[in-house]
Amino acid sequence: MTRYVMGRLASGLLVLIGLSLFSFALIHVIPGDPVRIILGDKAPKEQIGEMRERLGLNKPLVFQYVSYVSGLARGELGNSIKTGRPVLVELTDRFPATAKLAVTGMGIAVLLGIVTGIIAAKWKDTWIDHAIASMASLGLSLPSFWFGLLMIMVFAVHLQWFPVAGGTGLTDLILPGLTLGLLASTMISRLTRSGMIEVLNHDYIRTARAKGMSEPIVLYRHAFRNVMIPIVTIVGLQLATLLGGAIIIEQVFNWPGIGTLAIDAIASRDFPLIQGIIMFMGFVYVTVNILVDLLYGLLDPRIEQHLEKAGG
Amino acid sequence: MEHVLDVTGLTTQFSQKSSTITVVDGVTLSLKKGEALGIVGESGCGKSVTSLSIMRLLGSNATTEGRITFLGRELLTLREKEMQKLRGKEIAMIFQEPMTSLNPVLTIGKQIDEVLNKHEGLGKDESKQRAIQLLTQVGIARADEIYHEYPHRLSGGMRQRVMIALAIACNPALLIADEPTTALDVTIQAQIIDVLKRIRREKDMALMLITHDLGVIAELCDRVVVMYAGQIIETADVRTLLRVPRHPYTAGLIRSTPHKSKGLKRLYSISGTVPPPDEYPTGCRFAPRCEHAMKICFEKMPDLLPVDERTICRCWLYEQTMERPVVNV
Amino acid sequence: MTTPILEIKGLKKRFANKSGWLQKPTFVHAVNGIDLRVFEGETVGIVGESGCGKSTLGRCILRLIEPSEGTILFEGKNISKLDKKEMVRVRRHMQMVFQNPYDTLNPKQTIRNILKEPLVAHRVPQEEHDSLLAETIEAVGLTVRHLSRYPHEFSGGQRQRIGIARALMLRPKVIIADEPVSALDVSIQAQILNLLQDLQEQYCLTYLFISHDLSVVEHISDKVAVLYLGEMVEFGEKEKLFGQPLHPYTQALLSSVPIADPDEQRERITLRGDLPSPSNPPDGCKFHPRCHACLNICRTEAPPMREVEGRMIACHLYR
Amino acid sequence: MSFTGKIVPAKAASLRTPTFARFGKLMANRKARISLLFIGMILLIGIVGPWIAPYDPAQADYSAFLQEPSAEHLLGTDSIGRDMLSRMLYGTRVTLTVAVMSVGITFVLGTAIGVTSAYVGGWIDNVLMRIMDMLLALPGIILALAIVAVLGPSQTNAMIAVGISSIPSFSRLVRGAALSVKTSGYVEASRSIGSSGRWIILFQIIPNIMNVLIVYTTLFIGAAILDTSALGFIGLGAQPPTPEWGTMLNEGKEYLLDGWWLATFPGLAITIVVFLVNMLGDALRDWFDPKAQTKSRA
Amino acid sequence: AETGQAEPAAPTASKQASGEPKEGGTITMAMPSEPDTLDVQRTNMLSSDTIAMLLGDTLLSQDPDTHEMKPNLAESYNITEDGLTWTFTLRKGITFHDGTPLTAKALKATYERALDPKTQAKDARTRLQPLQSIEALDDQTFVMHLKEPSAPLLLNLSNLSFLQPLSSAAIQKFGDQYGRNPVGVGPWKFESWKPGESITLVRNESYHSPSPYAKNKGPVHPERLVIKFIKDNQTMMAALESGSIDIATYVAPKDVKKYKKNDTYTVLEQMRSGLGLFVEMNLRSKPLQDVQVRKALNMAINKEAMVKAILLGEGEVADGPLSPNMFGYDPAIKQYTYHYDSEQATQLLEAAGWKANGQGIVEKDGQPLSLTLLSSERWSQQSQLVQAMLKEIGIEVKIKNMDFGALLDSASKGEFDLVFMNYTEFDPDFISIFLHSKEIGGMNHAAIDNKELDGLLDKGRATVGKADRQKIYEAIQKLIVEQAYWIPLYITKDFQVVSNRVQGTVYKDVYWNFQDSWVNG
Ligand SMILES: Nc1ncnc2c1ncn2[C@@H]1O[C@H](COP(=O)(O)OP(=O)(O)OP(=O)(O)O)[C@@H](O)[C@H]1O
Ligand SMILES: Nc1ncnc2c1ncn2[C@@H]1O[C@H](COP(=O)(O)OP(=O)(O)OP(=O)(O)O)[C@@H](O)[C@H]1O
Ligand SMILES: [Mg+2]
Ligand SMILES: [Mg+2]
Repeated sequence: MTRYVMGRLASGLLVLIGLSLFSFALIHVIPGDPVRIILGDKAPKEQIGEMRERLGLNKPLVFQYVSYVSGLARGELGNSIKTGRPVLVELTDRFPATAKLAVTGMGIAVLLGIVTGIIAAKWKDTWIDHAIASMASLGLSLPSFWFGLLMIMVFAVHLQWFPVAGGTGLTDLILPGLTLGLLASTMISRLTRSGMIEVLNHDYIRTARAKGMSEPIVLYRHAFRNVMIPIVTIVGLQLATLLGGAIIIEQVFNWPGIGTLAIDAIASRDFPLIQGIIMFMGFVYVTVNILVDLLYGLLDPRIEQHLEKAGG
Repeated sequence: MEHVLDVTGLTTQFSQKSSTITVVDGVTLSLKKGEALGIVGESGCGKSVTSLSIMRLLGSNATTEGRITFLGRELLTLREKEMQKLRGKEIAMIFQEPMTSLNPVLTIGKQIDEVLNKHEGLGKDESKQRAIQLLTQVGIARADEIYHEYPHRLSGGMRQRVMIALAIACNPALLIADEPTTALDVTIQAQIIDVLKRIRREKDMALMLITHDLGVIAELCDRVVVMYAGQIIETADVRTLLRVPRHPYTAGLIRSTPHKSKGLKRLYSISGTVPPPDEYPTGCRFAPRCEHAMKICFEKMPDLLPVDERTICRCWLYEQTMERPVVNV
Repeated sequence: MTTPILEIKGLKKRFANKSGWLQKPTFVHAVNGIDLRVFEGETVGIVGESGCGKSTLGRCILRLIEPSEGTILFEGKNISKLDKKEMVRVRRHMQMVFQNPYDTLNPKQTIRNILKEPLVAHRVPQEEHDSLLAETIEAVGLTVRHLSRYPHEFSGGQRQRIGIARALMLRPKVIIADEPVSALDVSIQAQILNLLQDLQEQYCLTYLFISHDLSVVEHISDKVAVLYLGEMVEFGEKEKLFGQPLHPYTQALLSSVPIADPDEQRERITLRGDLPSPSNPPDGCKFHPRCHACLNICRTEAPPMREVEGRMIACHLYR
Repeated sequence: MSFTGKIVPAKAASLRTPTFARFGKLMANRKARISLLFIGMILLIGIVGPWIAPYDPAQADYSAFLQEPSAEHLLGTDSIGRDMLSRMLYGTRVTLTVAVMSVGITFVLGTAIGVTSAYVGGWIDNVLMRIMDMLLALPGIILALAIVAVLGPSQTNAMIAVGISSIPSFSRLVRGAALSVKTSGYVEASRSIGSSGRWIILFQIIPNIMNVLIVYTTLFIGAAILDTSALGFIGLGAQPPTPEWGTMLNEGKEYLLDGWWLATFPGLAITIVVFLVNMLGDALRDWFDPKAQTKSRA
Repeated sequence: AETGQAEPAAPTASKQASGEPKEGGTITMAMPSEPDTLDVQRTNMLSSDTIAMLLGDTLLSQDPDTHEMKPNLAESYNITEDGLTWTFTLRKGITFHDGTPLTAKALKATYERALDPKTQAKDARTRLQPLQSIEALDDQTFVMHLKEPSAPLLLNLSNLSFLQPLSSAAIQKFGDQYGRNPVGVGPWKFESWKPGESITLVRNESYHSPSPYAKNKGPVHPERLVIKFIKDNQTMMAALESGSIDIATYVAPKDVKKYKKNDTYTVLEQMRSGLGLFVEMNLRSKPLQDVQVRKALNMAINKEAMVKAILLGEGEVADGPLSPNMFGYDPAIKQYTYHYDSEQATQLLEAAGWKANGQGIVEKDGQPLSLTLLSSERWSQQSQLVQAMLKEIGIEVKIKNMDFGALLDSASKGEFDLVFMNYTEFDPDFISIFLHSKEIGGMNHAAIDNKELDGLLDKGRATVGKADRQKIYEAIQKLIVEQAYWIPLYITKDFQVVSNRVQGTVYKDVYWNFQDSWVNG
């Protein structure tokens, strides 16, 4: 088990190293001069050269990469070009908002997705199943940003139930959280449904019924627990992505999270910040995935087998 | 003797997208208290569907007709709640695939406790005690450890023992075993057969054993039902059936086992294959493969009629005469 | 004495079970030092319980998986070190029939294409294809009409015939049949066994016949090898081995087979416990924890293969 | 006695190929029928759109800015007075082209990577999959953003970005499918015969994962339309005046409060097309469902 | 008039400032972008500038009516005849928010910090370039020695928050973190900053030094000022309508119309100093080296239509490089500038050798006239209009959209034919950055190299005398129009929409003044 965790950590590290290379390479091929952005359109030529020197942008690439990675190893992500603050501070400042949104959204999504999924599976091929399936397909087809805009128009502007892009308080959370939750629930709902239908065909479900177990017990104790594994996988993946910033939704709702930070950083060519965000997203992804793997162990006693599959 | 189970004219159909197929066609059989009845037949002939029909465990696309009387109760008209009370308590069932028949995420203990709790109302500690006792009964050493194990840690043979323990937990009047040993190795199969034999002796329950292995039947059963293409074609006590099979199919089946052809260079073989349910021929369903087929066999379905005092058979060969046919084994 | 068409010496196959790339692998000794000689025209049966390494043995011989140790001689020539190209040439003479008739035919190809594949792979001239196809398909009891169909249009028995036809296309000398009848019903099983015997006569084939069904092996084989946990415990002429099994495991195995005759019941030797895990086998004789005739020496020392009463046996009882 | 078994009069005997046979079944599926019908119509619009459009989609009418839908402009005009209906009609072709081309990129590279990885195995598999892992660790939109940042925003680059950013997940799915085929009996049989690796990939593996490929490709087209429009939404998709729907939606979002029609029509169009494509994907999945094929009795 | 302003930029105030001011309450305003830092010397962002002015104050103030420089934080000031020595006397009794007094030494420290390269000061450093040295004679007296006379600097001391005095004690105390803990002398004190979300200011209870134009001479009335950052303008408008914010800033012309008609909102409107949009023509590009072609392009653009389409009429057509509210603007430019006349444009092209071909594109020596227009997402409408308009005289325009950073980069490297540019500035000297030959490779994207122009620009900067300076800039405008270096397109107006919950708010240039504001209910 510890060996397994070590293995996962090592491969996570590999992903991060890969990402550091990727992000480093990336910013060097992105056109646009960061210095000009820092100094703005009023800066005369000499000042630009001076700044470039100071940021080390004149040094050879290999040198820049090595100094970047050695910084990473010391936990230093450098300073944001734009604000001059440490990238890590920029990230930790924004992370709470992102986490709040991600957790709320996923909470809603999981609840809604699982309930509708089980209902649809239980009443498979009835009108209620079709209704849920249609909603889910619709949800999967909606451009998330458009859906977000519609939510704002309806609930904030016309009905004025919720504030628009106010801050990060509880009431501000409702709309983006709901938007995210509704959209993400569709995937979970479909997965739960198909998972339940599949599991309900398994031999051990027949065994449970043959033992005289009542239908709710068969559904929840015997079937649902076995569906948890794929659901946890997908929820984990989605959560990992969202914790790295729900880019589009954050953008639509002006949510001060990592996602908006990322778009701003790319737009303003804030190289250290872009690198930091990429590394951060990778880090969150890797961490959440390892946690999800460990969670398998709690959900499924056949952990060895699953770990094998996951690690292979 | 008292009948535990009486099945009359059991017909089960599956509705598919565009058609319905009749998979079990007018099966009639009965089981006395303490009796062991074997059901044999080739793959797809409807053995499992018959047993699942009795348990009412088929999906919603199946319709079952006929009468199933279990200890005086009519199962097909029973409410689902009542049926649930019956299953696991008075009729229990073991399945073919021990590897997949236990819930992978629940401990062995939990899966046995569940039954005891539901049907016997046993509390936690009592049921644990009973469960360990049951596990020991089916020959599991270190039962108290196994109690806490998850199924994947157990071998196939162990799992099948657990399944048996589960089935006999409430001393059912009838145990249906659907190919309980098919997936196991011979040495393990022998162990399971021993357990089943012993349990039956101790609990005095009726056993309905489904298998395609005549050897297993010979070891465990009193009476045999042979099914072909959804129908019963022959019923007899086990000795009679194996010695003097009346139906050409039964005879062919017995003759084509290598054991019976010992010393012969070539095995006897029945030509052709079992037709799928939607292509059953009119007339006798075995006629296209039968060496003795006559004209009438292709035109009209023979009835299941007594051939002599010990055998009931569905074959035109015995329609006129009650004489013994010349079918050598 | 003539040279055996196929000879196996000290064949071993270890599988490494790895669950992560940092983890120390655990090893499964699927085949653990097997010696076997097969002569032309013989049928050698391999029996044993599930997981004892029968399939692994078969695959190693064809080098579908690379053996870890040991040599394989085909017609006296060592083929265990041949490179890919040369091995392809050897495969022309050794073919395989598989257990699961539903899985071994590509559902997307016609029977014709399936049967042609070996001809293409071995560059058999185009003009010979049609006659070979026609002859072979008829030899297995089907007709040329069937060539244009797809596998799903056939029953299990028919598919197994096609699988056999495919193995026959190149007119090999040796056929390794891995449980070719296990998935089939009794009546179909008899048809296939008969077919295999007919073909053996017709094409002068040598069979390595793998099965866990003792009565099938008894019926078809000339010689039988009994495997237990990757090792051979007994090997000899069928009549001798079935008539008077010497190794306690063989004895138990034979007595476990249920006999379809209520009056012919025998004394049964019921083995204790389950097959041990191949990744963690017991010391000494691997069979000793389940053996009814276990000696003290069995616990510590693995018995060597000896010739006893005209057969090979690995047991301390026969010293 | 001969061992000739009587041939089961195969049900499908009259059908030439299984694919043909089952196309009928596909059309029996209501989902498939509906989605194919409407997708057909949309494709038709994509083809004839330019001819039936009442106006030039790039022609600004300085006197008719931001007009509500009317008889003259059925879907209104946009902020610089272009006819929305015409733009929508032209946009159909653009949007679909972008989606299909980007999925084309995904399909070709994803299949190549997935199949190679699965069949070759070993360290190549390991390296390829680690790279895919790495790319998966970034949200697709960030990856796409990065690619667009490098290449600059344009329709082609959006296409490339969307295509590349879905390669990791596509190739993983393909690899999974290919792996299960690789361990199947017929691949082993093929190896035992002595067939070459290329033969096995081309004639054994690819045909048998074709159904999976088709289903995934269809579903990825839906996702590609959404991704492209998301890129358009943050201004990095097709560039104006190209009437790509996502770009139009982006332009429309500036007028949410007083030009509802600008965002509504492209938004609806995207939703409908993605919905239909996904529906087709679902139908194809049902159609290809292994359970619908001959029951395997392994 | 010495200032030559066509339209005086009088501060606009909420018109319904009636009733008695109330104490307390919170004003919530939204801005489209978040400051990078509130260390005024290390930023050049408009949002930082705007917020910093609430936290601090300027040395001088400009009379809104006469454009006369008046004292502010400085009690008085004196400039020597040669324009090289400026002496200021500071007001007594002014303290920073941290309690330290505002002294000549503090000011000296402030400006020396800005000039120190280690500070990495941005705009502040650029603006202070003319400084030679600074001297603190006593607590209240402060002398600046200049390298050369500089007209812009004097204006900047009155209208740029970047040059406000800073507390050395606070800078010492917070070090790198000063930008997140700014300390000034202004009416508002910094309270908190939620990154990506908002900045909160509280009133400075000990404030007593407002500009002479304010009625309220003590601390401001409202308790708190919350500045939220909402990038998307539709979201900002939605927030305003739902009552989440009281003030929406930089409202797009298209959105402003309905608030003008609505009684519950006040629209503060102001013409922006500088050009809202102009096109630079790259002189490295062969066809554009011909002044006739440049003139043709100028005439092909229907600026009125653009103002109507893009600004919905809420802006002005630009005739030259300076906006009418800037010092130095020449009203006569209306006469000699180019007007929309596509026929004449076509003739000019023909004269230059560009003849229409079959596809309606003009060509010369078989080469069709096809120009790449570098544009950015924010100008997508504009670029499409320019594209459509130039098409009419047979010029094909290919739009290349990039984000602004990349655009600046490409423009500096000269990788374009046409590029959109804008500027906001109060002093005309600023345009030299686009036009002076020494900025080639920098902001002189078009590679304009005109010795006469260079001379005029240098002279304009060094001339402090108003009338003389005006002449110089009139000459500059004439030259630029004659050479048709730019296509000036339009001048924008800034609109701020204030909910009537907030009364008495003043907005001028880019700065808010809440001295006389109060919150209703
Ligand atoms: N749920 C179902 N829907 C449709 N057809 C079914 C269903 N279950 C079984 N069948 C069909 O009914 C027939 C009889 O099946 P059954 O499982 O009873 O056979 P069996 O005799 O138990 O065979 P085996 O020896 O393979 O277990 C088969 O043709 C099978 O395909
Ligand atoms: N590719 C593999 N990787 C790891 N272990 C394997 C592999 N193939 C087989 N084994 C292990 O090797 C042992 C022998 O397997 P093999 O398939 O040869 O047994 P068998 O005798 O053919 O069994 P069966 O009767 O079930 O087919 C088993 O324990 C199996 O788990
Ligand atoms: Mg069955
Ligand atoms: Mg095997």
